[in-house]
Amino acid sequence: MSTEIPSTGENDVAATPFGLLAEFETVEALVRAAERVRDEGYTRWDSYAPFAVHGLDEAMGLDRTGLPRIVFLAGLTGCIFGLVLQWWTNGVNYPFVISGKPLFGLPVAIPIAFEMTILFAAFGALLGMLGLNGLPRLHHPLFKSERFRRATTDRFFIAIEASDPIFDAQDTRRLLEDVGSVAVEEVEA
Amino acid sequence: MIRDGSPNRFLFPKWTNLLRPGIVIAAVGGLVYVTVIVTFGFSPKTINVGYKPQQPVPFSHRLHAGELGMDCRYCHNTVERTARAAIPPTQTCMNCHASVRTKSEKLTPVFQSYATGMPVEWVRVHDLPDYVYFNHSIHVDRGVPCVACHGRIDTMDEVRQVQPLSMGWCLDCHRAPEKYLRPPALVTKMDWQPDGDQMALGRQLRKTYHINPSTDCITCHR
Amino acid sequence: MSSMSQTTSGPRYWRSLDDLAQTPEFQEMVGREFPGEIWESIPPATRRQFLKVMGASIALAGLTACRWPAEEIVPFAHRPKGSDPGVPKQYATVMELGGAAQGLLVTSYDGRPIKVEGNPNHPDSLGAASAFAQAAILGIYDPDRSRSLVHRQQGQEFAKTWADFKAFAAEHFATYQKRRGRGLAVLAEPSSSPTLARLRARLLEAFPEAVWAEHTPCANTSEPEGVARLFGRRLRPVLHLDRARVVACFAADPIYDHPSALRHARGYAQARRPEAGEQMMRLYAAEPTYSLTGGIADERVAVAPSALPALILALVRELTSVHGLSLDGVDAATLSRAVPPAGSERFVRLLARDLAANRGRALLVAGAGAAAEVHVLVQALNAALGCVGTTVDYIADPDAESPAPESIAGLTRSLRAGQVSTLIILGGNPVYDAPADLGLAKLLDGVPTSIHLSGYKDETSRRCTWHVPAAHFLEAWGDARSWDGTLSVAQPLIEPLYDGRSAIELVATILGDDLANGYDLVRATMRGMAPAGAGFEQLWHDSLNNGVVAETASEPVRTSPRPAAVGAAIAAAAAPPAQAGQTGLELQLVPDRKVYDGRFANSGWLQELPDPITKVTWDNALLLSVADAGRLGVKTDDLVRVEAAGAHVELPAYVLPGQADGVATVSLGYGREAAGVVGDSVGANTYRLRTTAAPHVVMGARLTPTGRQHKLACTQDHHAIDAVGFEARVHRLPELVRETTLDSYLADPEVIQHEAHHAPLFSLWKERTYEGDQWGMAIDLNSCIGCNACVIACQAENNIPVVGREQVINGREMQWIRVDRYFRGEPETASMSFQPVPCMQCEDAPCEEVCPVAATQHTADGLNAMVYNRCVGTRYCSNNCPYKVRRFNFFNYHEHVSGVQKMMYNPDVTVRSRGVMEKCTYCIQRIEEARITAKKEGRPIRNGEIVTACQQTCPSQAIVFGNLNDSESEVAKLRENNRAYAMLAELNVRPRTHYLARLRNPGGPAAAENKETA
Amino acid sequence: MSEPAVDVSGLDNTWDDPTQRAPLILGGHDLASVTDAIAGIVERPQPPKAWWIAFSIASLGTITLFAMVAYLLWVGIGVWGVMIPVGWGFAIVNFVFWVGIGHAGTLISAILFLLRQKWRTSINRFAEAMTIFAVVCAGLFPAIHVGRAWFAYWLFPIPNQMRMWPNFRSPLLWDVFAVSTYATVSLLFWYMGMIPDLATLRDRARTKLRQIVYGVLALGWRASNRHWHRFEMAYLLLAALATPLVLSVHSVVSFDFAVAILPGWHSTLFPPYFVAGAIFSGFAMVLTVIIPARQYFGLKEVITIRHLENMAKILLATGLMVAISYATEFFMAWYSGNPFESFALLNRALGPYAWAFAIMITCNVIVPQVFWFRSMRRNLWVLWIGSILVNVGMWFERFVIVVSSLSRDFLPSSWGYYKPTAVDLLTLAGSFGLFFTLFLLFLRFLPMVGIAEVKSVMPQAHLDLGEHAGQGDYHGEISYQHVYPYVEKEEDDS
Repeated sequence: MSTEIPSTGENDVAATPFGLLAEFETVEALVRAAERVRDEGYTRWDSYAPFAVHGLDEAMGLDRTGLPRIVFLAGLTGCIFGLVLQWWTNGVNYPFVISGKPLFGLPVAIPIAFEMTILFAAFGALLGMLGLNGLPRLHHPLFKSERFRRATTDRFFIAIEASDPIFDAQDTRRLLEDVGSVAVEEVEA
Repeated sequence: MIRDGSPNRFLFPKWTNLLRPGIVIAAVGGLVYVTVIVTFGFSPKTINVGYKPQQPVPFSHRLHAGELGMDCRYCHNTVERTARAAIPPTQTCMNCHASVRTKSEKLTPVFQSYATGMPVEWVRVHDLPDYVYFNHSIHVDRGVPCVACHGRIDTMDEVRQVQPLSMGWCLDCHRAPEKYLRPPALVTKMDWQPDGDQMALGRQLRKTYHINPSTDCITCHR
Repeated sequence: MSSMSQTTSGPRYWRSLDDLAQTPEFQEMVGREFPGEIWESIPPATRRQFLKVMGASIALAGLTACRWPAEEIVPFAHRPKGSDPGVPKQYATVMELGGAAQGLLVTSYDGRPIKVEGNPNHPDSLGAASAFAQAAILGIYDPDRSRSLVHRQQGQEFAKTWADFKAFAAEHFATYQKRRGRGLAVLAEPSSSPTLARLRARLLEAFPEAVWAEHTPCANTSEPEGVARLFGRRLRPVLHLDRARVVACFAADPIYDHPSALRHARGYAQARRPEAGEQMMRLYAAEPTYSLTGGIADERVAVAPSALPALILALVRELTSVHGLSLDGVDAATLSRAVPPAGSERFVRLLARDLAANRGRALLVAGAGAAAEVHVLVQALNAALGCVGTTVDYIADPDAESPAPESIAGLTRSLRAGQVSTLIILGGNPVYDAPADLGLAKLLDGVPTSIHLSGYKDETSRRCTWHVPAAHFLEAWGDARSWDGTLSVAQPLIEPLYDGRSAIELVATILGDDLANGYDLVRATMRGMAPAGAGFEQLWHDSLNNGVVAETASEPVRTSPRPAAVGAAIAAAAAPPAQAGQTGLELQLVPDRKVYDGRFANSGWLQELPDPITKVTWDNALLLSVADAGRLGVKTDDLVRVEAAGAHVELPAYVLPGQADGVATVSLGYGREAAGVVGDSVGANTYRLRTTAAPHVVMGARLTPTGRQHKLACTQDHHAIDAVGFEARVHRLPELVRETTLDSYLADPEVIQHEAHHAPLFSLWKERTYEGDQWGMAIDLNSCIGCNACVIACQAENNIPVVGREQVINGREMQWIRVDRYFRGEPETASMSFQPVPCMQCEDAPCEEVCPVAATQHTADGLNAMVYNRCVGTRYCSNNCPYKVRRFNFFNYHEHVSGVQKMMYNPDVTVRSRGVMEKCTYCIQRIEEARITAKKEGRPIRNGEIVTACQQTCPSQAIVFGNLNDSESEVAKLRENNRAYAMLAELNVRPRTHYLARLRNPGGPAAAENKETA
Repeated sequence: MSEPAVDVSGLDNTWDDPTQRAPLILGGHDLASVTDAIAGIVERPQPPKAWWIAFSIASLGTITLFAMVAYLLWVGIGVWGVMIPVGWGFAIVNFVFWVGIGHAGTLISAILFLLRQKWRTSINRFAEAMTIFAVVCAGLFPAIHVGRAWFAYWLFPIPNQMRMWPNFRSPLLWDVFAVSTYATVSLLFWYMGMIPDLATLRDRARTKLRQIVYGVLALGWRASNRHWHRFEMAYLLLAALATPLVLSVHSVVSFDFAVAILPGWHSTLFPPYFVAGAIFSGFAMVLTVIIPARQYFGLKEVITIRHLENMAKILLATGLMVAISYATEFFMAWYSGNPFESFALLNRALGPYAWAFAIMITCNVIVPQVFWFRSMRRNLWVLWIGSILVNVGMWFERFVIVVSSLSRDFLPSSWGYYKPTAVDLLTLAGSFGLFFTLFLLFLRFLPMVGIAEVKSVMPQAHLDLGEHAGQGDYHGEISYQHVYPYVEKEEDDS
């Protein structure tokens, strides 16, 4: 988790632009460009594609996400909750004699404990994902770019944020241009 | 699609990014709110406690049970024998009022009833649902004081409900009667206080009288 | 006696409930949960059959959330001495049916009767009560009861008051005084009431030329006649089944259709206890159709009524010739020609053998259906076998000395002759139930003044110029004698709800008596009979308290049969039966086991009570033998047109195993037109087929299938069954309803335990041990006679609703305890088994584990509790109940409330709302009551202190309830009995209710192999 | 971008040439055109007439359903045919049926995902939607079938003044938890999968309203790869969670019967038997719905014959499983030697409900056999009719299990015959109305095919061979793509 790089733009200064946006036409171009940007050592940048491009993660050098840990913990909580709920309500708080059976039996408790595990874990997965991705976030500087609308259809982009420590208006633009982009534009914050 | 110059896209204003914290707060806050409303708003404590209907005769328990110090059982004389602590017949009132306050305006319904034989129509204050079968005699017999359920009647001018009379409330006592038990002889003593520790006394009484109240459903529901 | 004062102020006390039901809030709330209009959208038939009964509690029970409307407490102004509000009291009284009294104890709650039990002090009750008596509670609160006097002039009705009637009576009967009562006639129901007898005497004194006739449709007239012929005087046989070792019934049902039925049932059970160590009684029955007696008989043969004389003759012959019984007046020649009817040879042979072997311990009984000569021979044999004084006593008919009343036939003759100008009808419903050939209805129109005293504005009332409402027997003072002559005083439990008067009060009014109220009348009679001088008040008090007047049972009289009579009877019996119209069948008309002669037609409880034999509710069916049905090509439910005595009726057929060939049986009492909401047009009126000449059996009835159908509402459907189901039933029965023969039982007392074997049972968890009081029940199938008394007792005790014909057809009947009836053997000769099935209170109850809201769970004392107010109605528990003893409120069966009927409810039992499961809990309210009392008195619950409703009323004491952990309790002992078994034990649900296997006592090797069947 | 070596301009992608891999998307689509094809359906101003007709019929059904439910709550359970001994009738039958229908959705989206069955991408969105609507229909019945529906909330462990808790030993309670969990998780899964497509719709939207609505629904998704990275993981995890869940749900449903002691119910066979049946009926329902849908919305190139044929094969396979279950039931009944059990089964086949049993066998065992033949599998009419028949058969399977077992249990005296009432029938019909209403709304307003997912299996989604030869920084999927271009080895029909 520590290595997660929150992709935010909150701390942008109004004067400075958000960053530079480069458009690509093919997966290959995107991946190749990504590798370059990665190798240049940029940290506050991201690439965009209408679908999950295999290999792009490696190309960008992303670490494994901590989502599984969240989900596991959520699931564990659910399981314990399910068991305790059944044990306490039927076994401790108001015990009934039902069909002469013991007040609490593990086999009987399994189905509900299981369902609770799944339920909690599932919420963990969705909310965890949204949380780590900083979603929902309806406003974002990139949405100002008309070009960027095709990011969800058939075009591929790389955006390097101005807030990146080694960002330099000219160098970065040059870099983006010669990694095979079809267009590079500046996106204001 | 986009290529055929469609209008500029709608940009959500920046403040919409407060949506995320907003949702979280709303979710948590809403949960708390509902819980609070349900636990306190709908509980019998809120709904039923304090119910104080208007009675045909402004009979004052404070005066009779309190100042005059009449025993509950003088009027509610069936409480030790039967399930109900019967509302006394007009007769009982007249035992005294034949000679006391015979001119009182307030008592006209009583005098009329006595004369005509038509009953005085009191309004029930402590009204359990009809599927609850509560038996006064056994509780009184085991040393559950009147005050435990009816409160300090001897301080009320008009009787009002002071306990929720909810199932959970009944269970509290059925699970731990020692909190309320006292020597059966003293059940009607409204202001009685144990010399020592109530719990100690209660536990001791439980032992001597073998008081193990049942929490089976059929104890109260049939 | 406090009952009077209590009831006087009573009615005001319970107004509170009604008031509550009238308050707008209540109405509104009821509206919210059970909206009335919706019934418009339900098929009218369904709606019509819903019974409109419920207590205010129900709507409240449905709503826990909101604060219910203000409830008023309405205390007495003057509380009666010794009465605590909310504490039930019991009062002794009697119910008269068919001219004999049945002693009752009636529970009164705050001044309103809510439950009828038997009176242990009464010789003909012994603590039991018949279904009829139990249902009286529903009857008294019936909103259809007549509420006012009616005077009819030129077809117009005018409501009148008693004052009006008094005035009218005063001057009207004054005129008859002058004419010495010429033109005055009274038609009464036969009664054993001394007071009525006294008043009748006085009436005939005041009006010497008046006619006093009596009529009741279902009386056994042939027995008194036969007895009179034999002994030359009016005697009444009192039977002692308990002393008999051999009992033979000829078209008789002594344990059900007899004034002493309850006592007989008790005697039967006592004589059948193998534990008693004595020789077990053997019961023979020869009858045209199944009766309860036939159902429990060891040897039964189906014979047509017309064949009965031949059967008796054959028996007499066998006894005299083979067993050397000497019977004076026997004409050997005639006898030698006697041959037993086809199929009954074995029966006759065995019966004769047993009778001869048990002289002095035998008993023969014939029923109303049997001809007088049969009765003569039956009683003659009783005498010849030396049974008089042991198994049968003859007592003088209590009203033997008073002149015999005119018959209804005689009365109609004088009506036709126009000799009657004023006819007073004291109860009864002759227009409906008089023999059809008399045409009474028409004649009645010709009578200038006719006064009908009746609880309902019934068929007769509608044709009389005056209708006067009768008081229910629980509303009136009176007196009556039991079959053995014991006198009882009937005291009212409540003031007349609808301003009714009793018969004696009416007669007194007519006589212009100044003391025209029942209380004084009865006391006057008692005074007359009381031993002279002091102690009358004491006697009076004791009589009311005990329900019987001490030492009033009639003494047996010494008597001897007249040989001439025997000879005549044999001659008559030998005469070829009058086979009028050889073509048709013999149509047997019998009183119904539920509505009797029709007087109970408006009782929902009785209408919905499954007939013990056919399990049919809400209808009377045409019972046919398998062969006859085949011949006619009809199945059960097919409508058949029955033509007899120049009239015709359409009835649904019911193919009954064990029905005699050539005999069709229908019950009377249905097809009422003026019974009330419940009873109107239920079934078909078979009185139309009845004539004075042939009241019981109509020869040459013609049956023709109509091709149409009428679905019979059976609670146990045994007919539309396929091969698969049939086979399964055949295999299961021997294990479910276990029985064996006495011989094999004596040979191996453990034989019952070996009848079923299953894999060893073990639990996946440690079974809990049950300390303290642990309730259990044992039902002795050897004693059960299947009489249904328990069913009604339970219905009354537990506020069980009536659901109506449609719902029964849908399989939604509500009775908590049912009596399963199975047939075994070939359809022609099938034998019958009864098995009462209440909730088994399983220790590992399968219903409990499946309830998602824990609405049914186990109590500390081992009961399978059902918490109505917790139930959400998933019906899962019922699905998982192997005994299917749970009942569900598919609708709000207490929809429409009549203020009066709310009073009937047992306040100690919740009235269940719609959508709630309900079932037997061993009368938990009684257990709780006893528990609390015991605690207050600081003692354990006594053995036998708690009695369940079904157990209390069971005539043969087949049901035993008690504490299984108390080795002294009878139930604990019975559990150890080697006849005891648990039904479906292999399921390991550990039922708390066990059965004791039935022992059959056949006279010889079974004719046919005992193969189970339906 | 290189074209597949075979001509795919035609619509036949069902050849079985081992050297060639059949493409999953036909008609030579590129990323843009495929987006047009799918998103276009939602964007066109007017749906086809067929949609309107279907919708008006369906919503009529929905109205009937609600009318029936209102009537039921007003009057009482008695308006149904249920009685003693048959305490459960249509309500529970419908419940089990609808839950079963749901399963195919989860199966296609989750299990096939884990099995890397890429052909799922064209149909999984569709199937998931079906799951949710089916569960909605299913969830209705347990709620209304109780006698006092207004107290149905007592089935949930809510603290209350009575201090009462539900009885956790009751299978019915397990049901409550299982089904509600299932509904929730399916909804999450469905929605999450849809987020990128909602973003697509947002970005393509012309009207402000659409932009706002889809914008909000898309939660501001901007196709960032850092997001995709976690998204994929979350999707994988949800799939991994949904798989055991879907198996558990119908197992729990089967416990309602298996845990009871009733002959014909009390059987350890039920869980697998029910799950197989559920998948069977679920796939049948997918076919029933998808065949007309692809027809009318011009998606023949995305949902190809191959997809349909694969489903037909699954139908055949699960059909056989069900058949084996039936056989096993009878065998066990006989083998156990338990007279009650053997009677229950005998009664099922030959008793009063033999007719229902016959329908069940015909539709569930005999009908699927036609799918042994390829020509039949590819004949849309046969497929469609067949799938409908299977649905009928599966409904009757539940009817047979519930009703025939209840109608004749231990004591012959309490046997009875259950007949449904008009209300029963109308309620069943109405539930279909509700199902299709929701479904048609889905087709109208949401992308019925996962656009992003479809793209990911298109040639354009994959790196070209050679260009990165020697660069060792590809592993996993990528490097493996180098070896077999466009050939997903792990994709292997059924």
